[in-house]
Amino acid sequence: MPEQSMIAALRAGLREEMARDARVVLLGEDIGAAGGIFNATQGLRREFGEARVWDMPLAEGAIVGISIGAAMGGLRPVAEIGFADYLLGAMHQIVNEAAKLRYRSGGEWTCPIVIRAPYGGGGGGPDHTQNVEAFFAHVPGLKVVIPSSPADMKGLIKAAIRDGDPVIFLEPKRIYHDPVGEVPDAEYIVPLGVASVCRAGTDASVITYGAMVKESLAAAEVLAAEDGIQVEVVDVRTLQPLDFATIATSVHKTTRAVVFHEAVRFAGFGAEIAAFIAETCFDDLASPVLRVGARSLPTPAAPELERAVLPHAATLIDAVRHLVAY
Amino acid sequence: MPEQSMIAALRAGLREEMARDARVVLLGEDIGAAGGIFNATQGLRREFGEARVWDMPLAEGAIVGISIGAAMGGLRPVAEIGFADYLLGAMHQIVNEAAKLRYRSGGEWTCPIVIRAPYGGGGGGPDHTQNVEAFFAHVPGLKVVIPSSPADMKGLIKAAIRDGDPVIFLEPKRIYHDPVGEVPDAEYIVPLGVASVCRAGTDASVITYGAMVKESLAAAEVLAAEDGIQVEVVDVRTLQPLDFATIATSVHKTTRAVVFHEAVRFAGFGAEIAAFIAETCFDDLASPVLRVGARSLPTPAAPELERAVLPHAATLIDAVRHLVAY
Amino acid sequence: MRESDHDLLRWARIDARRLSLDVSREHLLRWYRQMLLARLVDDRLADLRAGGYASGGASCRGHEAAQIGCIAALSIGTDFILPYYRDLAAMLALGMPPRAIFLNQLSRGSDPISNGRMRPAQWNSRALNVISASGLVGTQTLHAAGIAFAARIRGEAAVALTFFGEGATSQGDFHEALNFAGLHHLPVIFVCENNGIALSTPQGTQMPVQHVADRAAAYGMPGVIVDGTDLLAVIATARDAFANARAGKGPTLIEVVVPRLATDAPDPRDPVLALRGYLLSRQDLTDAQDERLRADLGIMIDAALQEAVNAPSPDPATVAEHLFSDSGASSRKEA
Amino acid sequence: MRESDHDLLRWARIDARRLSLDVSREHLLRWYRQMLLARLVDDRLADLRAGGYASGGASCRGHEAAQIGCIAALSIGTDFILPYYRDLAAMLALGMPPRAIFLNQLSRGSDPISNGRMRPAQWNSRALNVISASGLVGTQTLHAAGIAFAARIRGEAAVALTFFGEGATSQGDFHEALNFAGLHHLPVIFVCENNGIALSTPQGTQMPVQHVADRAAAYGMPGVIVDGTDLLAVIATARDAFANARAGKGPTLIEVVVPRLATDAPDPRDPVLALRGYLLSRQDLTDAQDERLRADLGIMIDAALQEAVNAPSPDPATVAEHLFSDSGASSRKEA
Ligand SMILES: Cc1ncc(C[n+]2csc(CCOP(=O)(O)OP(=O)(O)O)c2C)c(N)n1
Ligand SMILES: Cc1ncc(C[n+]2csc(CCOP(=O)(O)OP(=O)(O)O)c2C)c(N)n1
Ligand SMILES: [Mg+2]
Ligand SMILES: [Mg+2]
Repeated sequence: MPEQSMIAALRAGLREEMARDARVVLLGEDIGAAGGIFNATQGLRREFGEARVWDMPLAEGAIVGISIGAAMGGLRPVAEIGFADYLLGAMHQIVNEAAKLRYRSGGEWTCPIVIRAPYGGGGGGPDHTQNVEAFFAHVPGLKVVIPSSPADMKGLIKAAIRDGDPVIFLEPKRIYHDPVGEVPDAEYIVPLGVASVCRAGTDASVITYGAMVKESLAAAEVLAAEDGIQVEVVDVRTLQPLDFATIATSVHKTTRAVVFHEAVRFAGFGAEIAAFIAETCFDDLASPVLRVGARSLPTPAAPELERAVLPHAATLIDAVRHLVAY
Repeated sequence: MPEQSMIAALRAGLREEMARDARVVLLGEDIGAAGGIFNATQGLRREFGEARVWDMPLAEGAIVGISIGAAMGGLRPVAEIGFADYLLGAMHQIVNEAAKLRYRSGGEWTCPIVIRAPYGGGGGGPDHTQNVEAFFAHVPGLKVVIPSSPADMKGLIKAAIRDGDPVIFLEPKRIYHDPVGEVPDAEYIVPLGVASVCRAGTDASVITYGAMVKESLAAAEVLAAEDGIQVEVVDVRTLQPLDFATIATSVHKTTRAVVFHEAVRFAGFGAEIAAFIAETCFDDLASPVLRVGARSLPTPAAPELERAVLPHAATLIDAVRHLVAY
Repeated sequence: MRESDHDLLRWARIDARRLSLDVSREHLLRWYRQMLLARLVDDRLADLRAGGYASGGASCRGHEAAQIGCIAALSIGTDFILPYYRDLAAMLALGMPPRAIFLNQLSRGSDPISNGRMRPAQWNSRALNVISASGLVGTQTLHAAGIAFAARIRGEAAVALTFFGEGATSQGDFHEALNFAGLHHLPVIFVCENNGIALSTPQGTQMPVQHVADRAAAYGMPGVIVDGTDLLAVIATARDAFANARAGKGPTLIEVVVPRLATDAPDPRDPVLALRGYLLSRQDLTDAQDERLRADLGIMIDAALQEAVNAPSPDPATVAEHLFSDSGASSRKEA
Repeated sequence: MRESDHDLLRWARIDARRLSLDVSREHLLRWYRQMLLARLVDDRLADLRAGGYASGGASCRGHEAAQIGCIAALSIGTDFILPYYRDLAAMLALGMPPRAIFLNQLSRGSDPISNGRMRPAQWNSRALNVISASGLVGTQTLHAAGIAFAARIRGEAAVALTFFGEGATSQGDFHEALNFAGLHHLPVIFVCENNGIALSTPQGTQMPVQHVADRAAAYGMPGVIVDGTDLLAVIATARDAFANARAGKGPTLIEVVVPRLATDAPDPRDPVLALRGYLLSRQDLTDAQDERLRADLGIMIDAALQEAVNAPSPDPATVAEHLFSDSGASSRKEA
């Protein structure tokens, strides 16, 4: 199998779906000749023509609102928003319109759109690194997907495009180029709603997603080598639908859980996972469910400051040690 | 002490602060002669003049964005948004601008604005009843306040207006007229960040806020009368800052906790409270921390359907019984 | 348009010849029937609200000719309609049955507009190509641009017709929608039903220009002002706009100037009276025929209302339906 | 403005007499010094970026006269400036020291612009009344309207001057801001630095009108187009706009048409060369004086850069500062 980066796998997934389904069109700022800020759409206009890849005016609410209309008009729009922070300018269209169209029309109108956005840390400062997943996960009618590996990136974007409902597809931009990983040659999709156990373990479960999967795997190696602790790493892959069963099964086995994400810990999506575990696995738990996330601060631009706010492998290692020693 | 409704107490609070501080101005749609959709500002234009109460064009992003500018220009704007659902159209200004101004300017510019909005169930359907508090509680730089009684309404709006930072002030519209309650005559504020134990109890803690406080108190009476269960009801009053200590003290005493809000349970703010209790009070807990909230659906307009989606006293009673029997 | 302009405008100057419109008696009577139907249904809705049997929804009184004139120019089944809450007359003219309106107003389980899920008047009908209306003012303008965009890409003949009030033009969505539609010459018709007031806020407190149509130039599209109580003038204007849209000449912003009539008082600006007067003057209608028509419509409407009153409330067991598609791998349970 | 118009425009027609501008040699030399300073700092920033020592920020090359001309017309300390990332020349002209620019570009702990918290060029200075610039395109237009609104209510003389690119005008915020400012005749000056392109997207793919200024009419305000490479023309235009704003006559939309110059090649549209040519022609400057000025500025700039290079990185212990006010009852710990 060929090795690919996340961004190459994304591009390949977009390309396959565009080739498969003529209704798939891309909309975004500077995604045509320029190929997008992170080159996700590079070459796609040349391959599929101008009518399939649209450079949009600088207005994120419009990109989403027009995508919603285009979906009702029979297309399968994939909207790129340059940074997830810009999604805030489209919240009314996403939350009040896209999420509710099917429900409010008794199923008569639907909104099969994908809204893709690079997100999270890795430089950019308070308004270009926000972890926005909690906003969307709370909204009935939206699906929320966050890939962590090249193979998942490709399989999940394809599933998202084929899905009949609005999907918020958040791409951890700091790992666009790393990890590189094997991506199957044959056609495949990764279904929404199925978590992945990335590493089996017996002593503690780390429930995570996105860029923190890589950090978790790194932490697991350290904990195995230095402490003899075998950590099981569960990548939820989709926040909505959330694969409760896989999480519960893992915690039942390990009796200990840390929920780990890059987003601000306070009222972050990790609270849902932790609250779920604390309720459902109460009798299994040997120690409290811990959460590791960012401090309650904007993410500063200077690398030294960003590191002081966002969590990383070392933060997780401390938490797991604390948990096992509890 | 005179008895007042929530809406009357709110109006009284606005009025006192406008009288006290000439920098306080009100901005919103139809708040002048019309007095706002729920009459929160009725009579204030007549009393304070046109320059203090502004009917704004129909654009919520503009109401917030202009308030932000006005705050930097030396005013203390209080913006009314007709329904909290319309706040989605101002998210970029609230989250990317208001919340970050002080931080990004190293404290040189500040944003002392209050954004008030009626919110939650009680009729209105999917786009006029949303419980939006989780969106804001997750954002560092914002404060989030939700009053549940007339006395708190007045004391909290006054504290919010005097606060030096942006405050999202969410008013449970279904209880604007009920409960009616005593409101002190003398000048007072209710400080942000201090929870209130509304009812003392020994057997279980209900952590709640907003319109669900009344439901909790009703449930507590039923549980006391029918089951001999003494429930302690904690109204957090402000979600950010959250009074962790009062919550922990209560759970330490009762050993059992239910977190109860009207918002969708999944990834709601209750998850934060539940995850906090599950972590911090692990050794105190006799049973799992339960959460009661709305189903993962938009809130339909028909009363029969709304009741099927939103939680109420009966839902809480079931949860407490389950918990105590655990 | 300033508030006072409403008084300066001269209403009810209906005249097919002046417009060089070739309309038959059958056409005129069909439109008159639509106007009357809208008025009579609107009256019933007002009664229901006054009686406390229903809440929500807004009267279309005064807007009938404006709405029906635009609908008269479209191609039903091909074109898309993106209405707002005030567009009762448009819905009835399209063929939405009064029964549906009443079931919706009373939030019945068999409400075909939203299954009892939305407040009244958030119109919707897949069969009629009416896009489900949001309760949020202005958002549909972007959806209209998106539908027209899809039609362009798919090579379909559809035109998107969207309605909104003058208050809605204060929203950024309006700007973004007109910009995009103008940029790509999309087949959209933006109809602003300018009644001079948004809830309590007069136009002069919303915008610094006299006419909404004055803004069309900023988007490279024609802006047309038309007396919205003159059915034939609206039809002529809308037909031009549709012809342009279908010919690939792009969008039009039509400002239909209308009065917001009180529900109870007769008004010289009333578009129904105006059309009636015109028909009488042409001898296309007699007083007796008019009475008969009203009586027939009244009987039909009352039957529809009775049916809705008797219809059962929504079944809570259905509340989770239609949140997501349940097709394929991503079907799911409620979280 | 379509892309090709840039070529059609005739640059560098600076002439004080044509504009009836009464400017002294001292004024001209001060402005020329500001233009040169901006150019030389911009060059250093380009070097830093090219060398991988810094990321972020955008060159102001070609925009200098446009920015400096507007700043020349304002009253420092009274008026507010709401810039965007491209406004380096405006900041320098206001008096922001090159040291601050470099500390900011290198995200040093003593960065006075954002304490190392923002990407470079999100300008800010309380002392200079520069409002902290967002990284989000277009949002500041509403803040400018809000500041002017506060000035109106408080009876202060302040004018809000805001800058943005032509791409920013696609945002709904732009529409809402101009609508509000026009509605209440607020003292705001909206300056669109139209360089014909937004990242990779030419103006012709953003909007269907030739000039951003064509949109001013939709907001009841004057829209003025000015050659942004002609410093004196910009000054004359900006002075008129400030005079109107101060006289209570409301906002102006100024479109300064500018080239986006490549960093390395000399260009006939270069506003610095244009002003230099004018000064030489007036014999207000000699080649030798020009060389001397550049050398002096270079030395000063290099010292500032060196100081910034040597400055320490931000101290992580300070990261939580300035999230909230810590005054009063609501002071709080991090959640
Ligand atoms: C985003 C949003 N903001 C505010 C409202 C509340 N609201 C409903 S109708 C209305 C006035 C609309 O006026 P206009 O557009 O002129 O339409 P009209 O009712 O006069 O036909 C307002 C402010 C809303 N529904 N949505
Ligand atoms: C809300 C938002 N959307 C998109 C971007 C990404 N972005 C940054 S600059 C830019 C182009 C701006 O073009 P223009 O307004 O013409 O300014 P110029 O750089 O040409 O001076 C874009 C799309 C952003 N920063 N914020
Ligand atoms: Mg109106
Ligand atoms: Mg530009």
